[in-house]
Amino acid sequence: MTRLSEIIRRDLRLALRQGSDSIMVVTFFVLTVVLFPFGLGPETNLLERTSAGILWVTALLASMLSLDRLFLADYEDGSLELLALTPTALELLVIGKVVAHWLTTGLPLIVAAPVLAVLLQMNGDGFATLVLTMLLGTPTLSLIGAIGAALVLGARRGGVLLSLLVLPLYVPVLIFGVGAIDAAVQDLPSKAQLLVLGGMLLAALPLAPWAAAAALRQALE
Amino acid sequence: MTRLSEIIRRDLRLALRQGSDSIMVVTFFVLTVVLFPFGLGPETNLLERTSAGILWVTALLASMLSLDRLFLADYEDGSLELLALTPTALELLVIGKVVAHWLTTGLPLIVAAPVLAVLLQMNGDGFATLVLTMLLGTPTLSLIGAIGAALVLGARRGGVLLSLLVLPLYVPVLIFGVGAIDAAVQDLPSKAQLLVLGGMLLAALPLAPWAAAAALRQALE
Amino acid sequence: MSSLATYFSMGGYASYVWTSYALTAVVMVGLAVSTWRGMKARESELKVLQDLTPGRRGRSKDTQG
Amino acid sequence: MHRFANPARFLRLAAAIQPWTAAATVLLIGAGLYFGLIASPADYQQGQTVRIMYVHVPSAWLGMACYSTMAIASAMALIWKHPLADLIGKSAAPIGAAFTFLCLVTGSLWGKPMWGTWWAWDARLTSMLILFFLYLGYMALANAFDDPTRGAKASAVLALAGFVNVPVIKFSVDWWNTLHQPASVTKIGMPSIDPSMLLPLLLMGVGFTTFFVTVLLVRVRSEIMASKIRAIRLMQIHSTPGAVASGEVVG
Amino acid sequence: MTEGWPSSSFSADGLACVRGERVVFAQLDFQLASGEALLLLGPNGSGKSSLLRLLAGLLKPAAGRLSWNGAAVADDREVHAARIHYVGHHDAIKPVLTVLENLRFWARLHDPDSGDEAARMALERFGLWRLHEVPGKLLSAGQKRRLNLSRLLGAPAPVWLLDEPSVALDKASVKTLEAVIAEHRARGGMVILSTHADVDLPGAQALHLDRFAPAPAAAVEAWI
Amino acid sequence: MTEGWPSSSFSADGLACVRGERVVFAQLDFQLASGEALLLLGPNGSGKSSLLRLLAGLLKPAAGRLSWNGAAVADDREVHAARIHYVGHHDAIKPVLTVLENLRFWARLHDPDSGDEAARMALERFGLWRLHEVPGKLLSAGQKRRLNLSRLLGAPAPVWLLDEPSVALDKASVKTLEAVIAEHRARGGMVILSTHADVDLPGAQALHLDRFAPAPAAAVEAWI
Ligand code: HEM
Ligand SMILES: Nc1ncnc2c1ncn2[C@@H]1O[C@H](COP(=O)(O)OP(=O)(O)OP(=O)(O)O)[C@@H](O)[C@H]1O
Ligand SMILES: Nc1ncnc2c1ncn2[C@@H]1O[C@H](COP(=O)(O)OP(=O)(O)OP(=O)(O)O)[C@@H](O)[C@H]1O
Ligand SMILES: [Mg+2]
Ligand SMILES: [Mg+2]
Repeated sequence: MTRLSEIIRRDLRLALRQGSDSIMVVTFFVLTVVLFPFGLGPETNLLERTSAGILWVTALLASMLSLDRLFLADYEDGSLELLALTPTALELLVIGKVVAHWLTTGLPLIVAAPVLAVLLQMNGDGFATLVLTMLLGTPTLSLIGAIGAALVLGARRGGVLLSLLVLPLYVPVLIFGVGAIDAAVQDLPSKAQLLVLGGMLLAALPLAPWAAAAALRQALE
Repeated sequence: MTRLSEIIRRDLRLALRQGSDSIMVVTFFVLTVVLFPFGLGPETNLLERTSAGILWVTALLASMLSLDRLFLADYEDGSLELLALTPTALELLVIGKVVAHWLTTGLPLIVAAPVLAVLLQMNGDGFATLVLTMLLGTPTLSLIGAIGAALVLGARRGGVLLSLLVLPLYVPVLIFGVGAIDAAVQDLPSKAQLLVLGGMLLAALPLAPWAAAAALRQALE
Repeated sequence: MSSLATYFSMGGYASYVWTSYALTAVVMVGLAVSTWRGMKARESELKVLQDLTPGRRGRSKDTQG
Repeated sequence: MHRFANPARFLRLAAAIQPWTAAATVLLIGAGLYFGLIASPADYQQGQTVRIMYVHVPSAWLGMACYSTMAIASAMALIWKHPLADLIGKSAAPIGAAFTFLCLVTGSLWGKPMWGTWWAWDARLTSMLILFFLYLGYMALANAFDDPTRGAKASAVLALAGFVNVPVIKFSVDWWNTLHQPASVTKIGMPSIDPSMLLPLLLMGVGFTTFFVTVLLVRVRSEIMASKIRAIRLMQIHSTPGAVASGEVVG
Repeated sequence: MTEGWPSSSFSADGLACVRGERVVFAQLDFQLASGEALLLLGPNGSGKSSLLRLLAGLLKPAAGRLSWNGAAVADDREVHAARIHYVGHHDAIKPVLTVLENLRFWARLHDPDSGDEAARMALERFGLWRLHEVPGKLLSAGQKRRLNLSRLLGAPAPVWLLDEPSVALDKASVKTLEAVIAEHRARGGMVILSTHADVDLPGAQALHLDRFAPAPAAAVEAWI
Repeated sequence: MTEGWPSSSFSADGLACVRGERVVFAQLDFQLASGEALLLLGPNGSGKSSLLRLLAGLLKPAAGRLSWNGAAVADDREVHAARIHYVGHHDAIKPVLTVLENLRFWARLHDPDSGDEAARMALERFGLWRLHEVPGKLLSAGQKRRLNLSRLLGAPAPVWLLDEPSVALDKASVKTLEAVIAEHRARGGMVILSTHADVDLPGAQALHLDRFAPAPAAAVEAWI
């Protein structure tokens, strides 16, 4: 456990010193969301109906783009092999890095989302559910993304490849995330969707670190 | 000029041998466009009205992401410093790389766009204009993006932030691109918007290589 | 004659039906041919290489399958 | 590791099976075409377009079957580390992608006359599209590394992760669809299939399967030879007299 | 620092290594006792780095086994990891962390109880203490390498696996390294080291890796 | 190949270099005539690589000036680029291009008229011709380094700037490199070379970079 917290603390410190990772993700999120009114035209009605979808799709992209670098820096400078050689399970390492990553990028996204929802004229009933779905959904995205990030280590053109691998796997989270918000906006119960989102998180929690650790081991061979 | 063609030919050859760059960009484009129906729901009407915006926003993102690596491989393996040490203006080098890049990624995007327009149920009247706007717009995106790509090199993380600052520069292209398609779909003349797009291309042609070359010089210090 | 024409017109849906079949044929035949060609190319390349490599000629039979 | 792989046995087996499957493919598809295009009636509802079914449905079946083959091969590759399993996974992917592509395109070609649209965001269609992307991801990953063994291992992990996801996608997409659009699109599927249509469908289905087996065997053979070629080339590079690895300098 | 390591043995038995589809070496044996050193020699591509990664547990042997005091190493990866220090080609230095922070992280991860005192002494030994507040990005190639080497002293471990540790070091630093290795051996530690340059390791066994390369035909054979 | 270079001089005058807000060296002068060689020595971090990048024009000097036949070099970057060959730590080899394609690209870019014959001779000289159709990704570290060095012969240039060129080379290749350098000097070329190892450069001037480091107080000053 000391080791886990040591890893999380280092990654947080790196993120804070380098300064821009969280800012970058949030900036990407905000800028891309802001592009849509330009693309769709300012009709309130159209924006309102598409707001949940736009927010979730953009959050997905932002999460994916930031995950690109989850293991890459450590892989390139040789830290990853040393981490694999410390008396720690690689699964624990993956969890540590995903936690640090989610704290520095997932959380800021969740904070930014309601503000952007106002911009997109989302119906006020959806706000609470929006935050709730993102709280349940973004950790799942990070976990699934960690598998992809580990798989593409050492590949030519890892970044774009990652999107090809990860986006199809993200689709269920997207569907249920948007589904819950749409239900809430229409005053329907959204509990079922939220439960599914929670279930996916619970399933990913043990499976993703295991798969990512397997992928990391191969990358280090 | 021999040197320019030498650079373009090398980059094309690299792209063809490595095989997957164009495919990946197109795949990102397709995948992201396909995410939207999941986010927005499959209502034909809604999709049809948003299709031009979705296509252009996604093309913007795809272009931005693929440009991210425009100079990176050459920077990392030391080719960039050698290129800077050949008796060639750095501006020429930028132009050569942008041309090769647009041929391998911009063109495939333009080919894929009409197919995706079908998926998004776009009105058939818009197809020709869609292709036309992309023909005029994507080179501008590549040129502007080259500035971001050069900025990325200098300060790894900080540079990513800077490259996001390029996104606002993309907005005019987006607005006029979508504007032209929307006009065409509504049977209005779209000539004015197309002229503006062409004008932006002409303006970017000298300015962007100059700015990108300046950024590259910084990166090599 | 006309019955053949009506047959080929597929009740007015000729373009859809025949395109489907044509495309399927193109993709499947293309896949088969490219697979076979690739295998043959590798077979001959391997043969050349093995003839260059001493002491390996005897085993080349395996690969011919 | 490689010492335990026994491709010689596989190659002998493949050589024995291959002519039969190839012949069966020609016969079955030939018969399927005859019954499908000539000896079967048009559907009372869908008219002549029903003939698209004889290519569309088998393509769909094979598109899914190939992915299962890949997933099983990947599991075997990861558990028993058998190189042949890697090669089978890698060889099956392009075939599966081709069938999935055919299913999508023929479905579209059928959808235009039947539904009046090339594409609808229907559950089944959409999950097929995602399957196609999973194939593309698998192939891209397998070819993304300079070292092919690394590509094989990475893509095996991906195939399994994707396999876990396939039922989830199927289920979630169903769910998503009923939310927004309850049955406004004609539902796929017929209550009962007339025997005159069932026969060509089955013939084509089996024919496509034998086609898959034949092509798969050839591809695996080709992959085995490719790895031998790489091995010999590597050996040549590492034993060139001028090369650094020559042993001119020791210690 | 440490009193000394208990007497142990580290041995390899019929080890074989496959990289990029090629058998790099096969049938490799060695036996190392406390205080001994093993010098890996051989031309480029003969598998020195591969052997070290294999001994570290980063690579799986294609055949053969590694044992520690007679027990197979593969059985408990984490226990083995606690026993070794591996210094490879990469420096694993974070540009934004200071020299001290970089070292302390690795020391803590290796041994959560390791204190700042050990880190200070390690940096002093390698002449880096005056740079301890400098961020990693400002170091030159040789300074980075020395920081990487100071991990060896930051937290104790009986087996040191060093892959060309003298690359980029100036002559004075090479001397320091030799002294550090000698002290480690005197305490009962083991050292396995690959090099192209001349590193002074008194009484070390030499292992010429090119002698374990399979015959060219066998290399192809092994692969099907 | 070339007849010989016209007699020229390359000199530095009061050169200073600042990296990462720190003065690395200052008040550095040298003067090099055709056929001469300059050997850069000094411990890690003394600024050898920095000086070479500065001479190549990749870094701007913080003070002082570089001149060629008395004219300031900074005035015309492209003309200076045509004069030099720089071999740094990176190999600049594209994994998917063949050995010959890799070399030819650089030769053509340096001198659009350079023919295949020069490329072939360069590769032969460094023992790479038999590998000329092999893609770059299959080369070992030493082979990559030799391909990188063969750029020197692929297109002629009077000034060679070599940053630790002997790293990763086996002893026979180091000999080849020494011979190639000697021929280049005999033709009137200049060589500036940094190294920690022993490279034989008869009659070379030695420049100990540590002697140009600013006094500690001044160094602190420059941290601002
Ligand atoms: C792009 C569009 C389409 C796609 C991706 C698609 C996909 C599929 C898939 C995956 C199956 C296999 C289902 C299974 O066996 O479990 C299937 C079967 C079938 N499809 Fe489609 N389809 C498309 C369009 C159509 C159209 C337009 C029709 C006719 C109106 C149609 C009629 C059928 C029929 C009759 C079956 C057989 C159903 C059964 O096995 O019970 N499809 N399709
Ligand atoms: N990541 C890798 N993937 C595939 N093959 C590799 C990899 N790394 C090394 N090899 C191959 O393995 C063989 C042994 O390489 P290794 O790096 O162990 O040699 P070495 O003795 O350390 O050489 P050097 O003196 O250059 O460091 C070489 O033939 C090399 O081509
Ligand atoms: N990119 C950089 N940014 C800032 N400072 C740097 C950078 N690279 C090197 N330095 C600093 O410049 C100084 C000189 O470094 P340089 O790499 O020139 O040394 P060197 O003599 O080549 O050393 P070595 O023998 O280790 O290669 C070092 O003190 C280093 O801290
Ligand atoms: Mg090595
Ligand atoms: Mg240096």
